[in-house]
Order: sequence, then C-alpha cells, then structure tokens
Amino acid sequence: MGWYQRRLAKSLWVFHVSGSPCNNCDIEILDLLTPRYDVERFGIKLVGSVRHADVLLVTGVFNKKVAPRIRRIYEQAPKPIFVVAVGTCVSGGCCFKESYNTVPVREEVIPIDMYIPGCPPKPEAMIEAVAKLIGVLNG
Amino acid sequence: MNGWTFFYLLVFPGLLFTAVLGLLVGWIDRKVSARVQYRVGPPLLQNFNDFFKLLGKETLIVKEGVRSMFVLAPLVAFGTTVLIATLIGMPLFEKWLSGFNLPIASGFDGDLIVIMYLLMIFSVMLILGGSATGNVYSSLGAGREIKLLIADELAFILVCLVPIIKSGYTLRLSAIVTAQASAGAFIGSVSGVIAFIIGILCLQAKMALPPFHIAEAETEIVEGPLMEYSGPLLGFWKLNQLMMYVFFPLLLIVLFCGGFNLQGWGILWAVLKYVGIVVVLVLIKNTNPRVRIDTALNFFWKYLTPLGLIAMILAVLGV
Amino acid sequence: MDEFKQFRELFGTKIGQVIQKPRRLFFVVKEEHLLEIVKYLFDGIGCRLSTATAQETYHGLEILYHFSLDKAGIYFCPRIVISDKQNPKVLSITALVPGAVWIEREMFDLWGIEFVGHPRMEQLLTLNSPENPNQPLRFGRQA
Amino acid sequence: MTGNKIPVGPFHPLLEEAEYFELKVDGETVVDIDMEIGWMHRGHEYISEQKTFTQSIYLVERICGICSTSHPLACVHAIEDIDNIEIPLRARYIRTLVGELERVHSHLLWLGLAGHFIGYDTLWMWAWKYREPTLQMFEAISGNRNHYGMMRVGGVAKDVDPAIIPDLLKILDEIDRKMEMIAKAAKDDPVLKSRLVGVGVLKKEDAIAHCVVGPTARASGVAIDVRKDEPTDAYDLVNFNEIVLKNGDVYDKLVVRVLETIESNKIIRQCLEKLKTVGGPILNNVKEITPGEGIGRYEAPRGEVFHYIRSDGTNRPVRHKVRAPSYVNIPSFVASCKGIPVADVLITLAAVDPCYCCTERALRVVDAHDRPFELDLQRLSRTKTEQIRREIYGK
Repeated sequence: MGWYQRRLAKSLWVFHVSGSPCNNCDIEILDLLTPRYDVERFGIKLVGSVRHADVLLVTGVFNKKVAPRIRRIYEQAPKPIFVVAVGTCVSGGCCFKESYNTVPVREEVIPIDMYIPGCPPKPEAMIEAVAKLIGVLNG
Repeated sequence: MNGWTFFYLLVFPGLLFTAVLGLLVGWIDRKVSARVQYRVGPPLLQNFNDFFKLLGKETLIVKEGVRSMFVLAPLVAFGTTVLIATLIGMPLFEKWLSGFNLPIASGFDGDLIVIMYLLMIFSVMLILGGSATGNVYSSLGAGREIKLLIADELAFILVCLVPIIKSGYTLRLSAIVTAQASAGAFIGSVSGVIAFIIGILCLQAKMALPPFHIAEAETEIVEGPLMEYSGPLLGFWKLNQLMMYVFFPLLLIVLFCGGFNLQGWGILWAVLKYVGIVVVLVLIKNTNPRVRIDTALNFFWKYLTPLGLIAMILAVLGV
Repeated sequence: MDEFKQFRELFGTKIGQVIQKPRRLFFVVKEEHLLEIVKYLFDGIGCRLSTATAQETYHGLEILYHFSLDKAGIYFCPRIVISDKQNPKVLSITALVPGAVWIEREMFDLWGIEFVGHPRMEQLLTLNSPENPNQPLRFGRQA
Repeated sequence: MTGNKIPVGPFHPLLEEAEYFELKVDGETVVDIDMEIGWMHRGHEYISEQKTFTQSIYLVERICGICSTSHPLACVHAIEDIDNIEIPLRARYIRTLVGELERVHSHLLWLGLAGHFIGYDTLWMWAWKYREPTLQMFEAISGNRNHYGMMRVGGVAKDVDPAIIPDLLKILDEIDRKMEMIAKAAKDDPVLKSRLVGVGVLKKEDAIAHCVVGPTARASGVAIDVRKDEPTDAYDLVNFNEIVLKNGDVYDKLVVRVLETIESNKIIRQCLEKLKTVGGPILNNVKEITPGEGIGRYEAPRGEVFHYIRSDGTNRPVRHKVRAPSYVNIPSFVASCKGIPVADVLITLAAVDPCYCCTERALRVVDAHDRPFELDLQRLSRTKTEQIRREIYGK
C-alpha cells in the first residue's frame, strides 16, 4: 500500500452533495460534526468547495431535475475522488423507484464507490463506513 | 553566496524548520478550537497528512482563467514566505549559530523594510491567484483581500516604526535585537506595549484568522480566492498560511521582546514567549465571529491607526 | 355541527350531492357558484384553504377544495367536476385566496388543468426539468 | 456592486437542500422574491397509488426526514376517518408520546440551524448536543433515530416496554434542565433579541391570506393548532397550553418554538406516567376499508400536515393527496420578505423552518435595473449580528 494512500486515508476532506433526499441523511451527516460523533478525530473535514474534496457524500434519489447538476459536480472534483452513497435512497432507490420523476439507475449519473445502506444510516454506521474506506485505502 | 546561505535559506531558519514548526503549531490551533466546542479535535500529525495528501491530488486549472498566473501565484508566495522566514530567523539565532562558529549571514541594513515588502507581495499573490481563475466567488474573495490588505498595512507599518525609533533609527533587525539587549525589551515601555497589541491584531488580519478571515470565509463565499485551487497548489497555499504561524510571532519577538538568548534558562524563556503569542492568537480566533469587511476597515483605520500614531509619538519622546 | 346545518340552509339549492360525516362535509358545486361559496367560506366564516385535490374519474376531472374551519376543527370540501378532459378549464380562486397560487400551479403542472385568471400559470414542480413529464398523474400517463 | 451573470446552481456547500430563490433588490431593501422549487419532487402521490395502505404508511414516512412521524400519523388519521375506526387507549398515548418527542427534536434542530445562520455556532453546537438525548429516547422506543415505523391503521406497531420508562424519565429530566438553559440563552440574549425583533414581520392579515399554519401562524397571532382544534390520539387526555404570540417577527417565531418544546416535554412526561399504568392492546387490526373518502390532520412541528385518502374498497388507495405544512408556509415569504434589508432575508426564510430545509445560502439577487449580482445571505446575516453586538456591548 503506497505511502501516499496512507496519507490520503488519514485526511479525507468531505463535500456534501444533496440529490433530492428526504434531508434525513443530510441531518445525520451534519450530526457527525457535532460534539457527540466528532469525525475530526479521523482528520475528516467538511470543505466548502468541490475542488478541495476527496470524498463526495451523495444523498437522496436523484430526480430528473437534479441529475445533470450532480454529473457536473462529479466532473469538477479533482481525482482521486471517492463517491460515498449515504442512505438506501442512493444505494437502491428505496421506495421512490417507481416514480416518474426519479432517475432509474443512479450509477449512470455518478459512479459510486461505497454504499452506506440504512434509512437513515446511524452515525456509527457512517463512521464504520469511513473506517472501511480508510481500510480500503490502506490496502 | 557561499554554501552556508543556502543552508540557512533551505534548512534552518528557512524552509524546513518553519514548515515543520508551522504544521505542528497549526495542530495546536485546531485542537484548541475543537476543545472550545466540546469536540475532540484532530490527531497530532493531521496537518502533515493534509499537506502530503494534497501533493498527490490532481490539479485542475480553469479553462478560461489566466493559466500562468494561476500556477505561479502559490509558488511565488511560497518563495516569499521562505525568504521572510530566513530574514526573521537569522537575527534571532545569530548568537546560537555563532557558537558553532559558522559563517553568519546576519542580515543587512534595511531588512525590516524588505520584510514589509515581502509580506505585501504575499497578499498580492493571493489576490492575483484568486482573480486569475475567473470564478466569481474567487474574484469576490480577492476583492475582499485587497480591502483587508489596505486596512491592516498602514497599522502594521506604524507598529514596525516604534522599535525602529526606540533603537536609535536603525533599520537592521540584528541592530534592534542588540539595542534591546542593552536597553531592555521594548515591550517594557508604554509605546512598546501599545504597538505590541496593535501588532497582534494586525497579525490576526494578515494571517486571515477569524474574526478577520473575511476573504476565505468558509461557510460563505466558499473558501474565497482558494476556491478553484486543488492538489499541490492548494497544498502550498495551506502550507504558506501555516508557516505564517511561525514567522509572524518570531517577528513580534524580534521587534518587541528582545529576541532569544539560547543559553540554559534562555531556551525555556524563548519557547514561552513564542507559545504565549500563539495562544493569544488562537484565543482571539475562538472568541469572536466573523466581522464584515467595512467593519474591519473602519476598525483598523478609526481605532488602530491613531493608536499607532500615539505610540510612535510616545516612542519619539522616549517614553 | 351547527355550522354544517347553517351552511346547508344557506346554500341548499346551489349544492348537489352531499356527504356529511361527523367533522367533514363533501358537497358537489357547479362552477358558476364556486366563487360565491368560496367567498362565503373564506371571508364569511373565516375558513382556511388547506389544499385542493385533483382526481381523474370516468365522468370527468374532479377538483376537491378543502376549507378548514379551525375553531370547530371541521372541513368543508366543495367538489367541482369538469367534464371536458381534453383541455380542462376552471375559474381560479387566487383573487379571493392569495394562498392558492402554488396549489393551482401544482394542479396545472401534474394534471394539466388550466386556471382562468391565475396570475402566473406555469409549472411548479417540473419547471425547466430536463425532460418534461407533462401531466404525469393523468390516466393516459406514460410511467 | 454589480457582477456578471452568475450560474448560482442550487448546490451550496453547507446546504442540506437544493433551493433556488431570486430576490429583486432596490439598493438594500428587497423589492420582490421569486422561488423555484422542484428539486425534491419525487412523485409521492403517484407511487402511493400503487401501494397498499400499510405500505403507503412507510412511503409517507420518507417524505420529510425531520418530521417523519407527522406524515404517517396524518395518513393513519385519514384512513381511520373513512370508517371512523376507534383505536385502543394505550395506542393513543404511544402515538402522542412519539409525536411530541419528534416536536422536541425538530425544534432543537431548527434552533441550532437558526443560531448557525446568524453567526452563533456555539448555539448550534449546544442545541444539537442536547438533541442527542431525544434521539436516544427514540432509539429506546422505536429502534431508529428518525424513521420510526410506529404507526398502523387502528393503533401502533410497537409497544413501549414499561421496564424502560424509568430511565426514559431520567433522560427527560436531563433534557428539561438543558432546555431551560437553552431557552434562557436564546431568549434573554440582548444581541439575539435586538437582532431578531422586528425582522421579517408577517402580519396577521397576511398570515390568514396566505393560509399559513403552525408556529409561523401562531407567532402572528392566528390561534390555530390541530392538537387543540381537533384533538385526536391522546391530546384531549393530556393538559398543555397553546402558545400564541402577537407580532409575528422572527424573534416571536423563536420564542414560540422554544416554549412549545417546553410544553412538549410536559406532554411527554404525562404520557410516560400514564403508560406505566394503562394496559391493554395496542392494535385492533382492521380487516378492510370500505369505499369512501377520509381527511387526516396532524400538528407537525412546522404546522398542519394534511392527508386526503379516497379508497374504492380494494386495499390500495385510489387517490392519496399529501400537503406538507411548508407548502403553504413558504409562499408567505412574499409577504414577510418585502421591504426588509437583504441581510435579514436568510433568517426570515429560515424562521419558517421550511420542511425541506430550503435555507438557501447564496442566491441570485437582481438589482433595480435587472443586473444580477451574487450576494451571500449567510455572510450578511452574520455580519449584521456582529454589528448589533458591537452597538450593545460597545466593544
């Protein structure tokens, strides 16, 4: 495992992309920053611009109006970038699959590396996912 | 330019020493801020990880931006930072280095003026870097950076004038240090204390720490001028900002607290002086929210600059 | 439920089939009486327009307005049936109830019902969405 | 300051939701406001028609993440309204308990975000730190932090185990203490008071004209509260008072929410006491729903949630209309945002606590002669707070 991957694993900068969610996963992501589940211990920081991001936290089942913008956000991010899908909506479309206004396959819009199922996934589950992501990086 | 100048430039008071110390001191800042908010805060080597990670990332350059300036700005800024660190570091560690009878390049007449110009160049580079991208948020941030620069530059010059006057109108840092060695640290006198306090606030603005981090307001205009930077260029910008944590307190120590005498107990006293200034900066950072740009402007001009003039007059009177 | 009794005496002739439940009153209204009844409900006894439901039935497009009289915790629900399904047109009540702007725009967006006199008749939810799902909730909808 | 045309997309870094506002500004004051929504539209009503009644209760729970028991409650009330189904006493208490607990956690969440917008990050951290015990209680009762899946037609799905009630009460005492502290911090802080009083006033006539519901209406003097007007579940068995204030500015909306959280704590305490003693079944299972129409209402943290269900005897709803409270609260921005300085727009938009959190931070502002320029509401809002603090403390 390269020395560089270990460095990347220890300092993941996160950017939050919300694609028409029910804003429960977004609140759980913000919960991670609050004192109880503070993720800055792992060197994870919420950054303001896509250019600084290492991890795109994507939430919500994309509806047709939001999908092209999420595509553009993904193209703007510097590689290597990881896309972590938070919640069942992104992972499997949850209960909104049959709707006329949602994109059937989300992997066409944005390639997803890691799925965190759960509606909403518990903050502990998200921290465990981050640990796995670090593990994957550490080889 | 014998080999030793390169050593001074690149290793001891220059690049390596300042970078490593800057990354360590940056950790103190993040840890204290986290503790203020009941949070745990990052591990010790977090800034090192951040910097090396950024080195490995891909650099995206905006198509319609001015490509050359976009790339050049952080490198030139990095160069000026290293130069400033060496210029300030030399007079401080002169005696200690002479102990190992190394040839000393102990600065030249007027190096304080050169430092002021180099600091100006750093801000100008940030402005050019921001506006080179053509991104609206960045140009907005660059505009604010200019206003901030105008605001604190005048006050900073007055702050530097006080030690010059008190040490018999010399423009040489090492001469100021020797003058203080004989006449006692300038902070002892009334004008020295006033100038020191204004100096701290100017540092706050120059290093873009809250409450004056208007240009890179993270939650508002998306990291300001640094928005379009990614990868190594962003890494250099972040390293520059962290290196400021080192050479700005050292500058204040040289100007007001009589530099270091690193024999026996002197070392403890030197470390205490340095850490004291850093803690003051961090405390100011954590206690007040962001200030609007025009509030910052009239704060600097309406309060600090007249205060600086008074301090200068007192210094002339010899108080 | 004296409000119901009082309402039925007043408008007995103008309303068609009525379904009365402990706290709900559903009644069919013809289009020309709509504004008069809405005026009575909204300004007269101070009801609040909660929302309006559009529904496609075999004998035409049906709009069910829901007025809530909060003091008594009851609902008045006038119902209009539009027989012409190709381009349904109804009088807009935004003049009386400013809060109905979005409600009617949503019905135009999802059901294609044209509201005459609406200040800004355009789509609400699928405005400049890449492919326009025009009137997704109608029978002839393609999922 | 005029800038070139800026594609202010709906994505802003710290924004939970994608929203898009457009203000016409004349100098410093707002002349007109226009909103474009639709980023969240997932077509609930269309999907709900293909699901059975029990399935649509789960679907309806996922409409909004932070008031996620209000929609199932209203939906269940609607189905029960079709045949006037009665539910057992213990189920009524459990429903009220879950509903009020959610009001506490939703109001605390809003309080934290409001502090965040006007530059008080410590208030944000405090409010969200003391919101965690409420979520702990939820995990104890229903096993999940937000989507609880508690509601069924004719009762409740999970029973509250009497053994855990004592330590639920312990957590509740802790929340009460902290709530007093937060209430004092939020209400008596001179900077907050002078920052929010008289900002974004929604007059009573405007509130009635725009048919506004919930705390937004109660702060403007319109006394509507479904818990008092049409008390279903156990709201007629518990005593609590309804908070109505007069002058409808952002400060009153904050005070209404803070006092309501304290009231909700009282209700929760009474429900927990009753649940110790009241026994009996928690669900009388309903075999089939007769054809007909039903209207269900519930007082969500943001206002009255309205569900209309029409069934034709099968086990699938023919038509399921949902109207969230923010649907009527948000258009009231037109009335409350006119003529106020741009710096106050953000906190006024947030004061309605829009259910899909459309708290847009950057927006496209069009100046008098239609030249758009970029303006960041959050920065303006924070710096105005700073300005007022400077005046008060004379720093």
